[in-house]
Amino acid sequence: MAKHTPQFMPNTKQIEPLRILDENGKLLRGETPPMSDDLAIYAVKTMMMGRGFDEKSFSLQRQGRLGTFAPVIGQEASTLGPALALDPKRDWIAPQYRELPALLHMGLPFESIALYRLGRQAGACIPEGVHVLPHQISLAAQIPHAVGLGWGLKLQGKDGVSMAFFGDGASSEGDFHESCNLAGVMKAPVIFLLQDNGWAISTPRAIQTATTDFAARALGYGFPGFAVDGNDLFALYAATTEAVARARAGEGPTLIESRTFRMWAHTTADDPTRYVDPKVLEQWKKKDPIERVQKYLAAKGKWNDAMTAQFKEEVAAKVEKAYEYGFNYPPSKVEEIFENVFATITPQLERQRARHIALRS
Amino acid sequence: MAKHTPQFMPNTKQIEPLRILDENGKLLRGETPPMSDDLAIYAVKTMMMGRGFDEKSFSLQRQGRLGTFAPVIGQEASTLGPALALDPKRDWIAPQYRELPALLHMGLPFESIALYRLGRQAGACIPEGVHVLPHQISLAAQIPHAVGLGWGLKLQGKDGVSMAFFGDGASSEGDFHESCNLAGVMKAPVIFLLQDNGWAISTPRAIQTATTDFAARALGYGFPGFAVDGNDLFALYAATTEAVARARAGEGPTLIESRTFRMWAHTTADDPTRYVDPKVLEQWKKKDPIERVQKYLAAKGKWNDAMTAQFKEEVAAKVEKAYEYGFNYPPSKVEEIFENVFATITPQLERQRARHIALRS
Amino acid sequence: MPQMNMVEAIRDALKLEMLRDERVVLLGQDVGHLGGVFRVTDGLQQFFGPKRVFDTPLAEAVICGSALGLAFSGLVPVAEIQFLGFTHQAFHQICHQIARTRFRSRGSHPAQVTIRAPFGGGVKTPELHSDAIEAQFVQAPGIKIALPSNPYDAKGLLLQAIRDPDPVLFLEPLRGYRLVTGEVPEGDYTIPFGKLRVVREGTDVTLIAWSVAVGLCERAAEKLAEKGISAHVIDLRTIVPLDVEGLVAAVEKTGRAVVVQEAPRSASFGSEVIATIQEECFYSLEAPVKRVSPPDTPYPLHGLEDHYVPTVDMILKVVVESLNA
Amino acid sequence: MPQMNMVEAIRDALKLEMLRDERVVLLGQDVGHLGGVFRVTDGLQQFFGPKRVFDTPLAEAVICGSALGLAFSGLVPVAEIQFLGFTHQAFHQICHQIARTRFRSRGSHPAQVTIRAPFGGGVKTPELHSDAIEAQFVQAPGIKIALPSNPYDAKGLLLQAIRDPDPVLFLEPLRGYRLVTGEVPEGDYTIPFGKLRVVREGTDVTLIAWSVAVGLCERAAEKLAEKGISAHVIDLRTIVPLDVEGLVAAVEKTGRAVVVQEAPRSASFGSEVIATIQEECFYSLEAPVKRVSPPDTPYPLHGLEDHYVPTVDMILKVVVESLNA
Ligand SMILES: Cc1ncc(C[n+]2csc(CCOP(=O)(O)OP(=O)(O)O)c2C)c(N)n1
Ligand SMILES: Cc1ncc(C[n+]2csc(CCOP(=O)(O)OP(=O)(O)O)c2C)c(N)n1
Ligand SMILES: [Mg+2]
Ligand SMILES: [Mg+2]
Repeated sequence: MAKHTPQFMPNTKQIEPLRILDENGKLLRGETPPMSDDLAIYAVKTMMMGRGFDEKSFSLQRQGRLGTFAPVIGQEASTLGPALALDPKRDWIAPQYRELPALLHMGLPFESIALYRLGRQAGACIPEGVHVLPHQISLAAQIPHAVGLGWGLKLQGKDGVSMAFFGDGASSEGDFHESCNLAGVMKAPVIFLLQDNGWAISTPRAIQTATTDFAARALGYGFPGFAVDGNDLFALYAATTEAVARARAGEGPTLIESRTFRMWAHTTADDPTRYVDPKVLEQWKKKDPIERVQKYLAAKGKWNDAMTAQFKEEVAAKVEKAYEYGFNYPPSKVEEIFENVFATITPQLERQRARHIALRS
Repeated sequence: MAKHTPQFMPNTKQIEPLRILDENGKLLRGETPPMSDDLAIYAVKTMMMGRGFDEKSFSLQRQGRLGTFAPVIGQEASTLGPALALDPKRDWIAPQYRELPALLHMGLPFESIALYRLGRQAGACIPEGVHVLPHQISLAAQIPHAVGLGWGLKLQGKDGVSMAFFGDGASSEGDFHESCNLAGVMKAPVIFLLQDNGWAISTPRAIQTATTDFAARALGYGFPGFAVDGNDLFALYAATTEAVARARAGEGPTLIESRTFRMWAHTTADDPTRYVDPKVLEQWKKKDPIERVQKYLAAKGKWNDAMTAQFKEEVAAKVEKAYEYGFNYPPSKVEEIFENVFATITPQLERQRARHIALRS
Repeated sequence: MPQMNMVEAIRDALKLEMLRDERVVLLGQDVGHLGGVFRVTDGLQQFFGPKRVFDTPLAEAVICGSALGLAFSGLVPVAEIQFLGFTHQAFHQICHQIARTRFRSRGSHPAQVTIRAPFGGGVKTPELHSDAIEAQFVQAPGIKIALPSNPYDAKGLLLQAIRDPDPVLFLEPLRGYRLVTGEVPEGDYTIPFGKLRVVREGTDVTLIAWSVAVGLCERAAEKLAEKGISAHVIDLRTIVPLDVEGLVAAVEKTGRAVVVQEAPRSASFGSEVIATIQEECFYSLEAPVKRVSPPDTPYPLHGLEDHYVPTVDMILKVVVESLNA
Repeated sequence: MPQMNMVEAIRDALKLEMLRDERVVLLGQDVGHLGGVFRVTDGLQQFFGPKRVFDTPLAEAVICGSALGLAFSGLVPVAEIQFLGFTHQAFHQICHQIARTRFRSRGSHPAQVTIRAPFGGGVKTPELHSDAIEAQFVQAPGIKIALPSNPYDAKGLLLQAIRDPDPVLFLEPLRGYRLVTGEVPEGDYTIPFGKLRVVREGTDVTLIAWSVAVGLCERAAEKLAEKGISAHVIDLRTIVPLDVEGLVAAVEKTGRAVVVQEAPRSASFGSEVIATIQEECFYSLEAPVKRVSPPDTPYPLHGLEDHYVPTVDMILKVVVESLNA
């Protein structure tokens, strides 16, 4: 019998990601900077804020003063680059849990994040006007919300775009697939921002999926897939800017695969030395996403080490202040348990409240 | 800013499916028959059995004597072609609900199917030695089972392959995605047999997904995807045979997209005249999957109209007999509710049984 | 007043509310062009256009999850899940996301989302179409659950559900879809959540039910009346919130109670009703409160279902037990 | 006898059973190389090799669904879901597939599958890690549910679970993981399902619990003893099957009962316990059976959790109420 070959054969090797800035902060041949120096400076500062906040939080957590959280260290460009392509006034972000710089760009205040990490219900509230969906723990569960949100904006004739962040791990969940497929059908203005940081806790990418390219999944939903160097702020910004333009123009979603690396532990509860090869970690250190932009700006005389040191201090002070606020926040009250379960507490729950409080006092 | 293009751009038009036999039963240029005439005759008969059974069932259902079921009419080759590539002794099928010819090939007796359609618990039992997973109603839910089954056989050093059937509609479920991805990682010997019959009840393919090619989804999981003419028994058999060979050789899964058409109602509860364009139906009638093979055999002098008529009668008699058996099957007893909930009834359930029966008598 | 069956009453509510509030959109499998597999949404896509009524891909989790996103965008979605059993595919989206988003976000991201789904036995459907799994959602605080038993309630409760600022699971009894008809006012009216309905006044025993079991209890009450036994029948209408006061009053009235349901016995809403009665009006009870329900076994194939679901006869027997206790 | 904590006892059971029965395989997120996020499976992949212990992609539905397929192939899978809350992503696979496959196939395709998952409050985990949702699975007939409260039971119940021809949900209390230690025999032993354990004999009031709440009840009993009140404490061990006879005997002994649980109040397993007691030994009750449980609200962020979960003090108050009733 004659041999017949499947029309779709998997790549044997990963496709080259989009790169604009090399590891030394130099523009790659033929590339022009996708953003102004001012925006690049803002980006450096925002990334440093994210890193500074997480460094401080990590040490507080180790002192037992905070709950578990997922530090962004190493993924600052991967999260902020795409967010910079959004307009915080009309666009939205549906975060996973490791996107601090992106959330800062959208306007979420340090104080709110500090409260959340302190396990305070008040920290769960997303302030009015901040276009960020609620903190999410259930992996991939926010992706359908991002689709509905983008689709709904479009139905109402608004030109907003929604961006869902999620990890290589989360991309294995059914919610990812159902969301991409629906967004394709509805041509919803959604950016699927898949951060492949090499790990889902201790599970390496090779066990997460056999595909060479997450971005290839877009073909199965009928929209474009873009693989991007996840430590290259410029590449991420450029790719996302184009995706946002398409989405706003009614051309539907884009899947962006950002190839980055988780430089710290998964969360404060994790010990990555049990599974991360120190050599690989060392290699990624050389690709630091913040330093790269700093070098780019330095070469143009727009940034220097003194500025780094000074801004670090500024961030430290801001973080300090945010946690001060958090630590001094009025203590939790049992009544809070009953708030925001429903718009108005039901008589049934009111009975339970009375009973619960009586038994506790 | 320079323009950057996503590496993965969706096709603008559907890829040509594999075809071997044309609509008039002629081999396409350059093709050789993938199966012997004897096997083709067996296939014609098995497809006719499937069609005959469903035609009879449909009329019984309309008389109110049967529960709802999903007729295979139009998809006989799409279901049997892939199944023929399996070895019923070592391979397995995880069916959706519209694969009667495939199940007959695997050895499921007419009597069992008749009982199931009559709503009898006894019809739910898959006879010993028949390598078919239980009847499934929950769409896509059987796909993970097929993956686990194939993977498990491989772990035990057996060379069996498992094949999951599911529809274009079911392919939108998260279970499809999670299953393909896991199978890719484990290189499990699984064939994902996606029957795109144009509809999920009243939902057309265009609303089911925006992709041109379901088969392209395989790339996102790192294995081959094969688009096949779903009314061409030879093409289906050839493509699946190659996929089975790869799976047995330890090379992992294949996704096969079978492009066919649902010629009858979704189920006996459905009225397709509300949504199927009669012109399109007319076009597909010309592509009848059984006639095509009959013509092929007729040209070789191995089949004729008299044989068709005679075998139809044989099938009718067999179906009659199966339903006779079903109608005469001893009446359901209340005790059956308590059977096979657990391997051994628990004392708790025994109490409930006594109570339930007492209240009913 | 026009006579309507349940399907018509629900369609009427959807249409009215879509006319009144242009933020309301419908989505689900086959709800658009076909008008739903039970024709509940028949004609609505044609009437309101394809930007108000959406056929979706076959994927329950994203139907529910995107409904929440639609709500975040400012719309008021009403999603249909073709059969309640298939909410299990969307269980995380309903219980963890839709039910909790108000609490999770401390009020900043509520979910004005309605999820409709038919369920219940007696109409010879395939597996998983009949399962009465309402209690599973009761353990997911934050979502309200309405279970109308008749066309009038269906319309009024659905109008309330769509307008309710909280998410609502709206469960429609398959058996009552076309069978039960009744008078339904033409215009707008709502039925508040958490207020049970006294179906029939009585003095000897209280029959407690929701959804399709209410009809069973009514028929049982008629038979009991023939024997000179006066049954007080209540329809809970919503199980979240539960009308605890109404329930207590109804039980105290007779001192005897029987709960009737289609769900398996253990950890069902029937269990909750008994627990509540027991805690709240223990001293008024003259006999143990009993359940009439299927046992803890899966819903069987349709050839067996008549042996599985509660019957009027079972209710009669249990009432007699209660009276003799 | 060696002292073990819960994590060690569970690991010991897994290792023993994998040695005894080579069909046993483990799968789940991070269970392999890392040995689980709580180190429950620490060293097992290294010991048994990568063909017995599998790290999987992050996808609960296919972890559970493929476990069923592995069972169909002749293996005996033990799947871990990282936190019980995430079984919701696999709810359809657990409730519709694993729990029902024996019934659906009339015995031809049973599921010897164990699903392990930790849960429960008090350790300041993120959202959805603490939720006590055991009752939702009780409404899915066909799956057994074991909830050990101590290392000895954990080992014996897990060995029983893996060998049980029926599927078992094995729920491990996070708070007890490392905190609670106890003597655990080295070799093989099983604890039968459906037989509760009398934790402490008493005569005045019966405290009923499972999982981590058993420890709470023990502490409450000690305090009560100081006040001269003798509490009878029972640990249900499995809630499916429920030891109805044992429960009835334990309640009849004292005529008063209090159920303690971490799940929200309504339609919980506590409701079932009360309903069962009420139906089975109504006439022995001297006071209404009460629940000590969180209210019908979601599990809050960790800054609030101490206000949410039951405490020893709450139990004491409710016991006093019961005694005064
Ligand atoms: C549905 C669900 N399953 C499991 C978990 C437990 N968990 C938390 S983070 C994590 C790994 C996530 O990996 P990835 O998506 O790659 O994101 P990353 O942490 O690398 O940023 C797991 C398994 C969860 N939170 N939600
Ligand atoms: C999980 C789930 N959702 C919804 C349904 C209801 N339903 C039964 S068949 C069907 C359409 C299936 O379409 P497809 O997968 O293309 O298979 P086909 O009927 O065309 O063979 C739907 C929506 C179901 N059975 N299971
Ligand atoms: Mg990751
Ligand atoms: Mg189809």
